[in-house]
Amino acid sequence: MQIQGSVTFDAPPERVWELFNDPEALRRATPGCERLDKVGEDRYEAVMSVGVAAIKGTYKGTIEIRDKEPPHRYRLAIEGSGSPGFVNIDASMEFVPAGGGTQVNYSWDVQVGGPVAGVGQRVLGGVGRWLIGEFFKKMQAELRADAS
Amino acid sequence: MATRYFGQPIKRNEDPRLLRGRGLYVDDVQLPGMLHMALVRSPYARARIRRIDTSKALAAPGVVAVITHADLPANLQGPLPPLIPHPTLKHHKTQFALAPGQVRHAGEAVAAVVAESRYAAEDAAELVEVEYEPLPAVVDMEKALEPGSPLVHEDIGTNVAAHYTQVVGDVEKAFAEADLVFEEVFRPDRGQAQPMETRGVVAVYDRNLETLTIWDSTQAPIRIRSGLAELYGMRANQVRVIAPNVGGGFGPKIMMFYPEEVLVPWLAMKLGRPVKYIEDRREHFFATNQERDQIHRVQVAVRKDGTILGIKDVFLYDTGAYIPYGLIIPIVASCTLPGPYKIPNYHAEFKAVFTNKTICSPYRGAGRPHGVFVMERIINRIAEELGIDRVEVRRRNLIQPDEFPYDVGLIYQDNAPLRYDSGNYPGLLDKLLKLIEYDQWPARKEQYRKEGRYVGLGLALYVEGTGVGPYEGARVHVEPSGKVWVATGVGTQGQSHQTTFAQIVAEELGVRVEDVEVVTGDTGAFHWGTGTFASRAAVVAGNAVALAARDVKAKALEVAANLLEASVEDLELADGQVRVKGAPQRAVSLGQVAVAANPLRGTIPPGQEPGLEAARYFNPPQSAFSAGGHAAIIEVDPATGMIKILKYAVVHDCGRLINPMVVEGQIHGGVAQGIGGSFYERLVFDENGQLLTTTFMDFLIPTAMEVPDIAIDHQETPSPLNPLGVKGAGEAGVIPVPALFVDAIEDAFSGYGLRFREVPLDPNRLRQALAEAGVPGAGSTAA
Amino acid sequence: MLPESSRHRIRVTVNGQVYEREVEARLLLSDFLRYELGLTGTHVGCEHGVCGACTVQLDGQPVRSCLMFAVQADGREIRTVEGLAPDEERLHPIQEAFWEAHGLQCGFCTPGFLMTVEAFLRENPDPTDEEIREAISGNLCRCTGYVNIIKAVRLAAEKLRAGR
Amino acid sequence: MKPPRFRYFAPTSVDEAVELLSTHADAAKVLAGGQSLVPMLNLRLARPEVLVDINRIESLSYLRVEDGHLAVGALARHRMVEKAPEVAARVPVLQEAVRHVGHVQIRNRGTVTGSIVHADPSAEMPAVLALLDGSVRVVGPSGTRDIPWQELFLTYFTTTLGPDELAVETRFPLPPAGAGWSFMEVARRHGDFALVAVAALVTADETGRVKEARLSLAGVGGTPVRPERAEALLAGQALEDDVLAAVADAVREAIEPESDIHASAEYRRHVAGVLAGRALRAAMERARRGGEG
Repeated sequence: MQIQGSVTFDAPPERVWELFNDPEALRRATPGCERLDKVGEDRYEAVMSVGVAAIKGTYKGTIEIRDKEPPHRYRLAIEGSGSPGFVNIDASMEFVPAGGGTQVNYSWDVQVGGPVAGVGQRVLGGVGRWLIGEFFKKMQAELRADAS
Repeated sequence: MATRYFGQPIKRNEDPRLLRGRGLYVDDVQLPGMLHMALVRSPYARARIRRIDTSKALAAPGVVAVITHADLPANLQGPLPPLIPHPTLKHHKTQFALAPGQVRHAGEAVAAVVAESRYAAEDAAELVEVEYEPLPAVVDMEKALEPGSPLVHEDIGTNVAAHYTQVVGDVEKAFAEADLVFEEVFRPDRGQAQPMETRGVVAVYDRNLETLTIWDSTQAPIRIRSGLAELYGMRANQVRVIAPNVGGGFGPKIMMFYPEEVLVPWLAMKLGRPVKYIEDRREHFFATNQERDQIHRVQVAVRKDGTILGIKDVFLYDTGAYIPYGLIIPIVASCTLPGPYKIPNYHAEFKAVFTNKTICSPYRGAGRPHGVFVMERIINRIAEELGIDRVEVRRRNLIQPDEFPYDVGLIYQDNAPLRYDSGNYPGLLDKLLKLIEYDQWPARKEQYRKEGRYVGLGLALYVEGTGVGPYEGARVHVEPSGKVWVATGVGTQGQSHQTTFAQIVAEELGVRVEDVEVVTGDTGAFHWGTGTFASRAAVVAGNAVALAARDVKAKALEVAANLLEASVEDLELADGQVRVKGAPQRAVSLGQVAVAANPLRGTIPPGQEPGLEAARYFNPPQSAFSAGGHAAIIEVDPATGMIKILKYAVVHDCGRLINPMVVEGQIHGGVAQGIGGSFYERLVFDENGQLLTTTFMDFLIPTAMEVPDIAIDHQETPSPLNPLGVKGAGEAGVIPVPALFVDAIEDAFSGYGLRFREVPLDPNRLRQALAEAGVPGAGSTAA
Repeated sequence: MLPESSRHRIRVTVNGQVYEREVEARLLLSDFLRYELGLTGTHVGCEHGVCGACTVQLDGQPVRSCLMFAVQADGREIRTVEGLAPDEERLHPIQEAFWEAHGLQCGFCTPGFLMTVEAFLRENPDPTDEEIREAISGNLCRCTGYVNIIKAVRLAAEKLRAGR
Repeated sequence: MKPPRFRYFAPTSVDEAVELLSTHADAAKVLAGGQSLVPMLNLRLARPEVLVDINRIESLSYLRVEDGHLAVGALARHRMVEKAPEVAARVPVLQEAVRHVGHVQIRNRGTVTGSIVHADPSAEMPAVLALLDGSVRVVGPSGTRDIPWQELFLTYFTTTLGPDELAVETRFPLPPAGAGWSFMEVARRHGDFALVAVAALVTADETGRVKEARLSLAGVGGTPVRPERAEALLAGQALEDDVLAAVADAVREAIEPESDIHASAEYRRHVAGVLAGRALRAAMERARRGGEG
């Protein structure tokens, strides 16, 4: 499943880059993220409770930031698994100057497996898109909160 | 004149129990102290297992045992035994009871949890921690053949399990001499039988008697019995397998072995308590065998009058992660392709390809729908290219009634020559055209078009190999009560054996059908045989029943001749009696004869066996070939791609009919499954081998709203190969449906140049194709 | 990690007989009928509310017993296939009709159909074929293609009307 | 497929239910008809620690026509709505829509309000709520409030209901007298979730032109959609082909459908336009007959 899009941030790429490398901001912005512990350079262990309505699952896994080219781009490699199945994400994030701000272009390759994939296909795309949208909204809020 | 039973639409003996809810399906077996098994299954299509930690699961409430591959005894650790070998099947890879360090399809069993209830077992299964190392999976069979593709079985260095070619005549010459040559590629996709009852196994071991009793929703209880005895190192008579009522089979319930069939009895022996496993519906989607995905690349050589000179079909068969069942499906597909047509030069070649998906084994039709789909699509292409009516093209290529036995020139799945025993294909076609009112169709279609409606007529013909060997047997036994008890090895999953076999016996012995009790699928009652599959039970077991009944009749006459002081020639069996012809008051009941045949005192003649009983076997020399034609009229809403079947007609020839009501029921059910496989049911895997359809919310079995009324006519060309003259009927209904379905849709839009090469279609695909072809209303600007 | 499951004492009338049992909250009504009461005529086909094999009547109306918990049936009346025939000798007219019309093959889905049809014909004693199709569309059958089931429902309606 | 463990409560009053929900908050789920929740429990995808079964709150089992609304209590089953004469007479589009919900066994158990707060974007009831500009009445620890549909649905299966709030009633404003209606759905099989569903409501003037038209769609995104521009286009128009073509375009612009294995986004977009036209025509036909079926 491919989910692509772009979001504009009201700050220069250097600042947005910083934000997208701040584990605390990432933790707060990630829907359902309960824990995000640094376990190595650009490597984190996470516990996330993700889902919609009653269909929630707790996933444990790792998040790795790869191929860093500050402040232009990096990749996020996310692997999580839990009783509803597993989620593997390979996300490319690009930070492009746009006016005075930054346009973040993202392309997420989301692979879902296990029970939730076999039952939820009807809504996985929409829910995935929504969750990613929520993440970027919250990151924008983080930026604003930081600025004020 | 005695009452006739054979050929009559008689009500079923099995029904009163089933109607009262008193059937015995595996899940109805409840034993004191019974434990329940749940399996931990891989969420990955291909992965190495790094570590399994069962400690938390073992500590969960109600848990009795948690088993991984390492806990299995040596005899259960290796690949499970192959079922049907073939000389060209070089890599006969088979599945494991529990995965040994690597999984090859999503849903493969990794660990087994045994607990006091299924609820507790599922709770604990969630606590088994498995650390996987996911590996790239191969899902698409064409990609599986590319260099550098991930390998399902690394040790063999290829994803090709087998490569097999059969050739009839001189295909190159045919193509050189042809007026018209063309090529097509056809892609039937994957589906599944989905009987309403999932699989289930219950086992109990008696330590004092050292006997193992197993209830199994299998189509082949005797083979399971023999195989398990061998696997566990027991005598065959220490193991009893009972396939009680089986809630639908349709092919996949014959397997040697599903992991659960091996695990449950072993656990029952190991734990000293009865163990039950009932597969749930979600598991069924990826743990029970599937079928149907093939890719056919076919070249055709034709003369300008429409006669076919040669066909070269090269295809891929997706076998999934293992190939226990061998090459039956692709061989049947190759052998079904020629159908009722004369194909003098034919090259049939296939590769069986491993992919990281659930195993394939025969599902009702077992390759036949593929062969028919390819052939009937070819015929339509010829009709279109040459401007000859599609029915006329068929007529010009049909095998004629005086050409039987007709040798197709291939070797069939039973390793015997593919030789049609009897038939009348032009007769079938004529009946079909009459039933669907083909002569009025052009005018009707024009009328529909005037009304702005897109309605098409599709038809398809097929020949079906049925009644394969090697053999079946039956024992017929008359009780002192005069009731007859019949035991045979084939199980029943709804095919009405308790009635049709009873009719055969009733006809021979002159007793009422309801006085004949037929026991099927219990190795404790009869322990020789192979199973119910491939439309064979009525042919192979039915004839064994008839032979045994005839022996009983002969014996009854002999014994009664003594009692009545008459000669055998003067006696007849009727109304439950043996009586003197023309003097019905001189009679003894069959029960009295049975008593006399098994006296407590006195003598019986030397050489005569005790009891009014006989067991016989029937070994058919080769398959018997049924045939049929289906036609349908289908309306399409081009704006939505939704369809409505306005009319459905079937003409069917399965030789002599034992019970027309039962045969028609088999056809109805097959047609419904065919409709499902043509428009509704598709198993969808993503590129990583995840099955996305694991509920009935996404795998769409037709309901009563989607299946039309079905008009049926019969033709009877008795088989000369067996005493009853019967041929099989179990799969007939499903075989031609995909072919006629797309034919009807193409006909509805004739003039737009549509050609469908894939099944199943669905509203989305159909509307897309119509939009691309420029059909009014289908395009994206339409309101 | 897992929460505790509560247990409840329930009193349910099934086919006219009162049963009192203690059940775990999560026990499905289908499993309660089959394993606690031994009424195995109610079959379980999908456990996600699509196939209709587990259809029983709750206070006279067909419902899916796999989508209810036994505890929810406390104080209610359940009717299953075992409660359909009037006695050991006779079948219910709907059962007779299914027999005569060959409306079943493997028999697994049959109890669910019978319970659906019984309620349907009470409400609509003289249905059209289209109404019959709609009424049974919540019950899947993989054997019969429905043709003979529809015939059986028609026949059952006739029998019931004649018996009135 | 057996549900995970949970604690079960069956309150007999709304207050008791709300108290339970306040106590257990996110850990609790309300069980009404259960036709969507129980499958998810059986599949172990939903795993609430507490179930608050409201089926014993008998006071919630009602249908009432009051102050210009059809008020549907939280325990009113689909079947009750399907068969109620007042629904047929006053809100016929709801009756037509409810027949598309599952099958009789589902409708005997499932509730209209439960379906709405379940917020499945392919479901029929939320689309009708949007069509009629309805609302849901909820009771929480701080009292009762009505949530209009626009504020209710957030996205797939997600509403603005608090975890301690109980939906007690759905309020469908009665359509104007003489309005024509239609509910049309394309689903893979009868009774399946809609690939696309369209509800239409039309009032006509004496000349047969549209006075007011409303459209509501399901299956075309995360929430039910009212295509406002399409509705505006219709005012004062006769339903000629060119008008309907423009309306179809406006409908297709207003939605953001997703692709799944049954239909592409493009298919849904296309069919939404097609069904909108068909539903409007059917509704207009009824409007011309003065709102008679």
